[in-house]
Amino acid sequence: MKFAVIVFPGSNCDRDMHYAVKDVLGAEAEFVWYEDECDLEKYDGILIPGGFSYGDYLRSGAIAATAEIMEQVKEQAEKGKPVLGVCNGFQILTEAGLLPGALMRNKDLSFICRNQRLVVENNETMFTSQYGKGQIVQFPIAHGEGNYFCDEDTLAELKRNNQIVFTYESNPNGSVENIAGIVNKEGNVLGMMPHPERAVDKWLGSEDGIRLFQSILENWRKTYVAN
Amino acid sequence: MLQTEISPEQIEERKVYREMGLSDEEYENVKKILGRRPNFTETGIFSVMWSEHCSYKTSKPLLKKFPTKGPHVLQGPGEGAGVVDIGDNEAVVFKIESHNHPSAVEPYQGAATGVGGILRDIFSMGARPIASLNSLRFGNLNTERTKYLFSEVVSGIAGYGNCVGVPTVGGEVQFDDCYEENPLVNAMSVGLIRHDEIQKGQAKGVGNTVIYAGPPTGRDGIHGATFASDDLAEDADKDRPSVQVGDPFMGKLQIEACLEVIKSDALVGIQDMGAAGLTSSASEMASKAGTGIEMNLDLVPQREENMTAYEMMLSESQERMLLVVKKGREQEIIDVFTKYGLKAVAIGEVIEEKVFRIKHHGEVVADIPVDALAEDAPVYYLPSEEPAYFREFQKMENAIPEVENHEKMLRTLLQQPTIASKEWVYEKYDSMVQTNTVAGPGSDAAVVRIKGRDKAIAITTDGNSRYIYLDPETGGKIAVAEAARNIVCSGATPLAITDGLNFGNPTNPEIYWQMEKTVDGMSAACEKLQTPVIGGNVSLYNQSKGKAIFPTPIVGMVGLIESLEHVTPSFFQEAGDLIYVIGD
Amino acid sequence: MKKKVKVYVSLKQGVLDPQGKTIESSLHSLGFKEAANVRVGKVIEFEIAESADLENQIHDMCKKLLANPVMEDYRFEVEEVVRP
Amino acid sequence: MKKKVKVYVSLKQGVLDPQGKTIESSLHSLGFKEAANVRVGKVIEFEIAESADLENQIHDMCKKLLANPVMEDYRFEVEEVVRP
Ligand SMILES: Nc1ncnc2c1ncn2[C@@H]1O[C@H](COP(=O)(O)OP(=O)(O)O)[C@@H](O)[C@H]1O
Repeated sequence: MKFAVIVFPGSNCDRDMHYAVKDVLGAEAEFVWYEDECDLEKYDGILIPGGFSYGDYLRSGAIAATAEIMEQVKEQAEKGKPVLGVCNGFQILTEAGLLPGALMRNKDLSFICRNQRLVVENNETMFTSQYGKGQIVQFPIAHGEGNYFCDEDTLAELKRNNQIVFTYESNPNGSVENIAGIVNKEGNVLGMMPHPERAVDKWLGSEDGIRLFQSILENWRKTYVAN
Repeated sequence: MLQTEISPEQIEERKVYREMGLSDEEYENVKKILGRRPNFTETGIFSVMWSEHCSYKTSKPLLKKFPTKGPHVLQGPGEGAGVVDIGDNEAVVFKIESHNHPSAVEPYQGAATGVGGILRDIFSMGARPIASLNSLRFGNLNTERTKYLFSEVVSGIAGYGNCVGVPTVGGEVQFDDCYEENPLVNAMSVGLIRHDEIQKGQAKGVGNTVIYAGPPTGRDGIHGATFASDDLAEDADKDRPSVQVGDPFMGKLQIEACLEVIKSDALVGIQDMGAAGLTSSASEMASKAGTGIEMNLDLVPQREENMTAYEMMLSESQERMLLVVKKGREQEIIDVFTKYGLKAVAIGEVIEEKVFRIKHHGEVVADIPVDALAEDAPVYYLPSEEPAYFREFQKMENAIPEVENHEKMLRTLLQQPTIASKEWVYEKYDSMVQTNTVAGPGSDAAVVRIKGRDKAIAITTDGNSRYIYLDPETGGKIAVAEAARNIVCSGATPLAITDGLNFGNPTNPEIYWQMEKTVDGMSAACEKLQTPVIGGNVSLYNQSKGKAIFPTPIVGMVGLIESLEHVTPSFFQEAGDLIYVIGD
Repeated sequence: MKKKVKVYVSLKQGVLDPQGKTIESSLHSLGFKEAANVRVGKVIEFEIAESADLENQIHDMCKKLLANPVMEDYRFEVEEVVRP
Repeated sequence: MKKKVKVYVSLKQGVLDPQGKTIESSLHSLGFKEAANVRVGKVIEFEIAESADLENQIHDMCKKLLANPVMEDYRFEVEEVVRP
């Protein structure tokens, strides 16, 4: 399986994401600079890493979301390929309209970096099949604008479709319903504020993130390799 | 032009140079070097290059006392930052720098640009920054002003550090009345580099091209060396905001572009534009290489209209770099910056004649022997005198306080802002990006692993100014020893230190004595612990209303952990474990 | 002819404004106890050449970039550029 | 009587506005190539009871909290509160 790690000006978890899928998971991964002439078709999965694309100016993720490469990401997402956006990647996905809702400033206005316990609400996605339902996992969070917001209709729809994938055990930032991560209706685009790629090594304090990447790999194998 | 610059005669007659920071003797000296009176721009150039900040003119004699050599030292003081070998053809680059005054004026931007500045020192050596720390001092936390300064400084550090993706892994905060008017903001960064990629800030090779890279130059931060009198420049002050605004987004792009550029053999030398921007970077690069530089200011990207040569030469606009590139290969370098959306333009060349020559609108506006600005800047040996307070203290008996209620005392102690948990601070810092942080803030020393190897480095900043005030020599030893203990506790062998020396006015003999004794103490400890000083920073005149801060040296120490298995956490691990106290 | 455009972006009614809340309580503790319903918005100012469909262009900019319809409303003003 | 106050805070002339610069180049790459001199400011809106020295009070708020005099200018408008 081959991943593209999309790099925008100001991305800063790109190398961490690459390390997690390549060195820890053992999959193939390549950096794709947002302006490169590159056909995303040749990748099996797309990773949009965290950071401060365009300095988080205007609204985090807003400017990156208008980049041409996001059109390609949309096309690939429509084909059903896994797309994962973490932190700033999640913000970019909502700004680009691939996921509903928006990420606002944290309730107490400050950036928060700490280890956070999460609940796996939905383990039937291609990103979470290796976790148990209701399992508690620990991933770091590090964001200033991770306060998930959507209107009531959208929230009802998220629930109806079982799109809420991760919630915070205790809410650090004011997100509606403790939402930490959601998928699109089709289930192949996941956006989340916590960083699974920072929880892949015992030296970093948690290895809980590895299963997320393993889930993607396993589901890809099932779909494309087995048949 | 917006303003009428005054003539060399008027500068002398009205002693305008004094307002720019030159003394009468220094001015005479400038005249002797040039063989004529300096013009306005030249006077400005001399005054910044001969300021304490750039020349270390009063602290140089003291800094010479530090041991600077050791088996691991690949680069001692002199370049942007020092370099220490950690084996496997790898090395760490680190340095500490103060941004005290700017942080007192505008705490958010002052702290943010402090972080930006120290990072540029690291990556201009060719190293990828892998960790930052910060050492902060404020007045009493009960006042509104201190609360404001404290929270803005922390936000500024977070704002810059988080955005550029360098983890802030540790630091310290202390509160004391002596910092009420003079908060201290010292920032340290550490980078990782391969031996063969170490860059020097040198302008070698006559005919090579000088390239300016980064955002355009504005009128930021000129105020420091600017005169105030109205009759000198009409209407100039209002469009010269002294506040330098940092752009961490630009800073991040600059890091990536520079790290890509250093891989090119077209690059000859690179240096950041720090204090006194274009002036100091260009003149130092030439002086170190034994060459000269000629630049045309018409080619310098400018943010504002009608900028004068004086303004451009003294501007401290952030996120700018100066490069020397092999003639004919400029485009390769420019292309890299362009990829990251950064501007890079050729603005001059390396010349044989050892002069610093600046042209603007077709005229030569500065023509100065290069060494006069850098190597041959004045050095002062100031008088030193043991303060009366010190003699008093020495006469006192040791008194051990009697504690009646231990629990109450413990609670009282834990409530002191200086002792209390600093979680409020460090949760605002991304301490984990780059996924190497094995021990982050909250530990005695931070531990950052080296990916792909079974090793890590330990980093700490320490300093207790109260001890140093009471007895600078012993206090100086204690500061280094405390840092070393923190390093050792985390499982590492201490390698070297960087020091940030924050003091009052050195022309006061008692303050100078504090500096002298502190340096003696630190040197002795460094000698003993075999942790040479590979670089640092001096910040003087930290005083107001005649009252100086306590002498506040900050020690930034780095150690090597030879196997990750040696990493030792500083928290209690399990119920039932035994607790030992070592030492007395 | 150049025009000066001011785009005002504010949080939608009903969307919590934590920054406004924080400013409100700071105002209260500074003694301005009466200040209520504090909301914080953005102003994005720029200059642009006059054109027949300038208004449409600005709506376009707002929709594509300057405001996020999920949580924000916008309005704008177009003025003559006055050089000092 | 309640009044509605709108305080506009903007960066001083000459102070670098990295956010404005970044938005400007993004507008350019979206095809709005003519947009120039983009600057970003804040609007702080609130309601407050009418009083004789309201204007002085607002100046006071701005100086103490809402604007940073080292880098920012402010101006304000006072309007009637119109309830929908
Ligand atoms: N300004 C800061 N930035 C980052 N970490 C900090 C800062 N201040 C304190 N810390 C972290 O908090 C912990 C406790 O710091 P401190 O109270 O100064 O205690 P100590 O005397 O043990 O160093 C340390 O691990 C330190 O790294």
